[in-house]
Amino acid sequence: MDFTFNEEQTMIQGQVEQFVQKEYDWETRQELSNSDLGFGDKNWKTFAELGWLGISISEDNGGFGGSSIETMLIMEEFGKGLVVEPFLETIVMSSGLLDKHGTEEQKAEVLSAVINGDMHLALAYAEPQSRFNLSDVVTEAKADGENFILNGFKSVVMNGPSANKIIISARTSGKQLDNNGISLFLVDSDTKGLTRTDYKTVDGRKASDINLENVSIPKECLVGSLDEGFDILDQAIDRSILAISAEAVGAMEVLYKTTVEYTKTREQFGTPIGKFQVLQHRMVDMFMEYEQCKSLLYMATMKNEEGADDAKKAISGLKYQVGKAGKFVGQQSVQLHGGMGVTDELNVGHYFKRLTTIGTIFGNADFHLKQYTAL
Amino acid sequence: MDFTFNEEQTMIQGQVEQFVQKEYDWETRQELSNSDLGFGDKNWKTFAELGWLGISISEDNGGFGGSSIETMLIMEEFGKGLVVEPFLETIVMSSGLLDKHGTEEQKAEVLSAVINGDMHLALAYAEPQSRFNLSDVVTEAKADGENFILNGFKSVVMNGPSANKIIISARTSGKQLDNNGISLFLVDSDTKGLTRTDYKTVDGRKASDINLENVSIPKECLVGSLDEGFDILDQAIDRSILAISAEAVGAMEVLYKTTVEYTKTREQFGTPIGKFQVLQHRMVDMFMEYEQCKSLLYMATMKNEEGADDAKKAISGLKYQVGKAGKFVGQQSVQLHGGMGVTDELNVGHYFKRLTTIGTIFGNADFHLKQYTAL
Amino acid sequence: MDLTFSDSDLSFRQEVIAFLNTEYPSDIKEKQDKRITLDKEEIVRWQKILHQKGWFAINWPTEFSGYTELSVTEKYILQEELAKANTPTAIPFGVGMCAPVIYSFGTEEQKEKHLPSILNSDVWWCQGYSEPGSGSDLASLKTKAELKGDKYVVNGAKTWTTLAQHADWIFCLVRTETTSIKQEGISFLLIDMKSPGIEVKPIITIDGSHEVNMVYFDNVEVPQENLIGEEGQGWNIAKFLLAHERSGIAGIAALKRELNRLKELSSEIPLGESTLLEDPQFRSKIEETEIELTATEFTELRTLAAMSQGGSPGAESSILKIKGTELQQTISELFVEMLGYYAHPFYLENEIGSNETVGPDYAAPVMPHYLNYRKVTIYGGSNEIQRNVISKAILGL
Amino acid sequence: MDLTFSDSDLSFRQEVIAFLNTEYPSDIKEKQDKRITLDKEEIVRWQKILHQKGWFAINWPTEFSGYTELSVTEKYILQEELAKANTPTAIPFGVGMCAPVIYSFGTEEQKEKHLPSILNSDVWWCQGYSEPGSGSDLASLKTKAELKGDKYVVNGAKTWTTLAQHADWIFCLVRTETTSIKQEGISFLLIDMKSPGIEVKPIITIDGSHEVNMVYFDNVEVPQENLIGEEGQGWNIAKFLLAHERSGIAGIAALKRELNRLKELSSEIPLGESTLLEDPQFRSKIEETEIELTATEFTELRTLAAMSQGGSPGAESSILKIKGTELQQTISELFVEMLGYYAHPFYLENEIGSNETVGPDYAAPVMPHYLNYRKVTIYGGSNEIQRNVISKAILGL
Repeated sequence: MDFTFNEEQTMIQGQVEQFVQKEYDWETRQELSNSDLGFGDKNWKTFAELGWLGISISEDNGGFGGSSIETMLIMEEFGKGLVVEPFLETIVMSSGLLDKHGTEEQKAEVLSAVINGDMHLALAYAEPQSRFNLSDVVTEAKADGENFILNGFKSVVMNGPSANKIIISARTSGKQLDNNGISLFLVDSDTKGLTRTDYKTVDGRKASDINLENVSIPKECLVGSLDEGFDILDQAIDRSILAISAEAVGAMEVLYKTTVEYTKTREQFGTPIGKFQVLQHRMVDMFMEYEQCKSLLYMATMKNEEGADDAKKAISGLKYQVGKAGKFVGQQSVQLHGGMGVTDELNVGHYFKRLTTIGTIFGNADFHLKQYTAL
Repeated sequence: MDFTFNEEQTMIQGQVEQFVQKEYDWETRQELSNSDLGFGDKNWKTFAELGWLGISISEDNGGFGGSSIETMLIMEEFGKGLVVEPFLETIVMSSGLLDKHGTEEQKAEVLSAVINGDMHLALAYAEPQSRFNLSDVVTEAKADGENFILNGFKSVVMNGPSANKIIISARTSGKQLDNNGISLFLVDSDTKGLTRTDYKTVDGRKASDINLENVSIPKECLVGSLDEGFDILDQAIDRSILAISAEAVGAMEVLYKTTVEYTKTREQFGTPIGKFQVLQHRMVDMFMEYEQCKSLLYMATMKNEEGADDAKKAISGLKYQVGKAGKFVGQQSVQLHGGMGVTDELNVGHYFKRLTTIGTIFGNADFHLKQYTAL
Repeated sequence: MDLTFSDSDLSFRQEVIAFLNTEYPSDIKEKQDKRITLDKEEIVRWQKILHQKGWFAINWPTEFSGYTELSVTEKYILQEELAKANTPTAIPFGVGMCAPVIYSFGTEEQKEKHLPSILNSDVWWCQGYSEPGSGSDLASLKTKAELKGDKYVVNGAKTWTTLAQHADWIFCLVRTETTSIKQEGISFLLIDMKSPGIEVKPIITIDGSHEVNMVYFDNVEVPQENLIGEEGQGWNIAKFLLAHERSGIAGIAALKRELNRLKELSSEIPLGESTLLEDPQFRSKIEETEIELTATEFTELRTLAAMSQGGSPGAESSILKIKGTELQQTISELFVEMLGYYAHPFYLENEIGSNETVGPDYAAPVMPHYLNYRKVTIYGGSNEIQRNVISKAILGL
Repeated sequence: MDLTFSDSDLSFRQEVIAFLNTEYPSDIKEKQDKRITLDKEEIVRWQKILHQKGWFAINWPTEFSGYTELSVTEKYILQEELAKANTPTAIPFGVGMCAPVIYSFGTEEQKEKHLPSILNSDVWWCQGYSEPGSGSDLASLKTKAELKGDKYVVNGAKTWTTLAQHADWIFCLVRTETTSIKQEGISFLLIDMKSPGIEVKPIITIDGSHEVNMVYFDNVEVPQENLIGEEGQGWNIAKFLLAHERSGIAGIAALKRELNRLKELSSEIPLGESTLLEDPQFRSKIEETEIELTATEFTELRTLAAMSQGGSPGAESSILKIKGTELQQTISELFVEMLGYYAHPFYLENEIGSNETVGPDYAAPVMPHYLNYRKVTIYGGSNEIQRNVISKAILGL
């Protein structure tokens, strides 16, 4: 057993930490989030230059060949800065999936463009009725000569507005809730019949609803084997849960520390409010929730990396705890900041909002407790 | 809407309050609980003299004809004194059932003896596999000429050791979990084939496990109609839930007040520990839990009395809250008393133990939340 | 002891229902049902309709309202039906807060000047209590009012002033004297918002809405006759007001409506082959909330009953504040949970109700409401302060 | 970063398992599996077996234990396997508490006199810290030791003294001086329990057991050489000891065993046509507990890893104390819940394991255990005190 990071890992962590501290002050973050693009194109180029965009892509395909541990370290630092660049969506969720399961043509077309920062991706898996169940798919893809014809609807596709290509799950056989019969397709976002409705999300990011009406795509767009997309998707989501949990741990660290500092300076009744025992114990509980999540994050990341039998169970346990702890830490940070906590001006409310969406993305606490039980 | 008590109700409440204050100091309670009988025979006679033992029996049958409101007032005061006399078992659970559903012969034999304090009763409804489900009955009663032959096993029959007669639920038709096919029988406790194992319970009371091996009883022992005992039993348990919840409310009141007083006098770090904000807020929460339970108690009691459509749902809601609140108030009273709270000598631990059993008796919080949902 | 309604109560309920059927404007109803923020005109219009019927200032003494007095039970029925129909909540600053102060402590002139316009919703009031440095510790407020001739000159700043952007008048706690006991130098002052030197700056909250404001006072002149009571009496008036905000503080009737709505909506949300409402975990949370809500409702009724017998609400209202706000937050959270991913698309106040929004038609206001309602355990005395109050006043700690 | 065990770790685990298979006495195992309280002889016998193998005083420096030193991972494996096999927990007062104080602060004579007998479990120690007036505020202790000639004369009373009825020696915090800073006048003294003037009185707890005691000192004479360190150094020694109780403080391995047992047993309890384990509400509580337990396990492992790299455990051990004890209570509560009515029949320590008990054969110890374990959030610094410690030491509040 070993909880230390190797040199390369420590180096990447240091790089990201420095980027967040130097380039990502709060005003900058808010400007980027409120811009039309919704994040910093320049930052994205920086990520490319520093080699971060190849973290989920194997060396064979020109990437960095990083493990979940490097991704964890990057995402934890991003969480501290509440970084809005769609690293999770393009890199973690999508590029890793294509690296592992894309055809040679797909990899050639996409991966180096992603690594260079020239291409954005999105993963469209949710549907209006599916809630968090990846196998609940009614969007259909029907073979039609050399093409597939896609019809259906995909909900709240994160980074949809910027994605040049979108990986879409669709049913090629089986019934609505079957694992079997789901296939994945890599679709250009400007394909005819694909209509996006773009919008902001509450965490200061962007997403789209995607309508598919007789979208005709060549058979070469299939990712992985026909009807066997579920496992590919499931594994990508597992890796994404690890990454977003790392982001949550970073955000929780900032929140509990910010709250502690605030209560040291805010005076009421002639004394800093951090002297009131009830608030002290509340902050101790926030701190402990953070530590417990961090412990599960390390554990689940290592198990996933090592391909342990119970890795999947560990990931659901982690996501459950992140959902619960993120809510507690977020809500209490706002509460302890009093009126200031609910203002748009202060960063605290924005960390709270991101923890709120993280609690839901890839399945909320209830869902993952059930998954945990079933595994 | 009216939350006041009438004159008669106020009088009874005053009587019971006075009895507990004058006759039921802590040493006396402990002596009675530790005695062979497990309670005060003399007290029981006093209850008879004061007319309390007829509270659940109609005037036609020589009783007081009281409503659930009188029972509630008596039980709340008993809860304050942690009274061990089996008023719940003999009077609330059993005498009311016989008053409403017994045959004329049964009533004549039993009710005046109960009112005079000369007879004790018990209600044997639980079985090893039944948990809290009243319809889960495998104990069998088979008709055999002019008799029924009972075979089976009844678990944790409260007041079993003192009961002269026991009301036993047994299956006369149907399958293990059917509501239909359950019948009730009034059985002398010294009937051949009925074997009791008596024991103390953790709340300082007494109970029995009862084995029934070819217990032959005359057909006249049937209470209510054949196969239709479930509703009778269910209603008796509902009334008993109201009563035991009132007891819990009384016990919670004593506990939160005792804890407040203790923390005012116990000094640590040169100050009464009641000055520490964390303990203050904990006690505020204890107080609020008590108040919320009292509100539900009043509500459910009135609804039951008025035969409201949602009375049964209200009773399950109450029992859920009493289970949850009783645990919180009990555990925190012990915690705030520190080491003293876990000693056998102090009364606090005994209130905690009674609240613990009350949390389970007639179904725990989980069970009643499910009942509440189903209703 | 009984819970039954008398015949006259039952016919009163029918009267309320009939009134709502005919008098509740359909345009307002539609916005309410879509959870679209009302504008000032709509709120005022509805308040005037209620007043016309004698159901607006129901807690005022009849000598000031001119209403037929309602019993405790009738008030309970009225609030329940108004909430069931999802009518707008009256803005409390005039009718519920300033007016009771004026009719309890004001001069005849003050009563004549202000009460009729409040009753008729012609004047919009806001409340000037909190300051940037004085939140939970309200008595440490610094906004100063110096008497110069027959005018107070007011300097300072108030914050979290709800809907000050619409207000004609503000009632303020101001410091008229620096005293060793800080509570003793506070006075209660009415200020015309059109006075020169007042500036209102919006505060945008995390839900993206403009509900609260900063109000700055720069040498604002206020006629001496706008002082309520004596100089230095402000703190006692504020305490009176706190105890006076009795009925409806927990917002039970609205919570019941929202919880039922949550059940209905979640019964239509598919979850595999079942529905979300049938999910044991989600369902448990709803039922636990409902039981706690019922308990709180009856705690309120017990308190009201005790008061109608001459008892004082006192610190019991702190229980209702705590339980009511916790329930408000829990229910707002369950709505977010119900929506899943469709809680995330985010729209500003003026976009909600438009055709732009995605997801179910009820989705857009859910997250803003959840975010906005973080305030309820903070304002009006945070729940931590309320627990301090109960600890001291009821438990004697 | 990795979680895998090395080959040598794996073979160490096999060694532990093999040792347990052959050396764990079956009579003790039977009592342990039935949750029957062991008597003194059994506890001592098992400790001697562990010692013989070099696995008793595993946290001592090898110069005092004479053991082959174990790595952090090996200690983790050892504790896990010992707990899995449900072996008795060693009594910590000698080996885990008094000995580290002696080898860190004692004279050569003290080491020679006491360490071998502790190592060999020949002498039973107990701990004299708390007093009737000094619980959470330990430093306010009043038991007085006055030096008269070459002897201390001790007067006072200690309380909650665990298993003092078996003890040969007691280590005490005593007041040797009245100082303005109360911590400064405290000294650490070893006292022979056979000394005249000592009286042990049982305290019966709510579970009906005799585990703790009052210990009275009436002019008890203690040789001056029984003082550890200097006069007035007692408080620092006590603080050292608190930080020293590092590994295994949360009792993770035993908790894992008990949680698995809970799952197994509840999977055999019928609930209608299913089993209790399949009940969504009960199951959720088990799974939530398991996740929290796993988190705590890895928080402990992270702490141990940091320490093995030269870090100090410090206030982190307070997290483990809080989480560990909360889990202990939760699991003991779930056992009670599992049993339903059969948690109620109540037997004294000496009746448990007899044929008299009713219900499932594992039922009788469940309620006493639940009741007994209310203590774990109270003793050794209550969880409220632990939160104060974290607040101050880690958060700097």
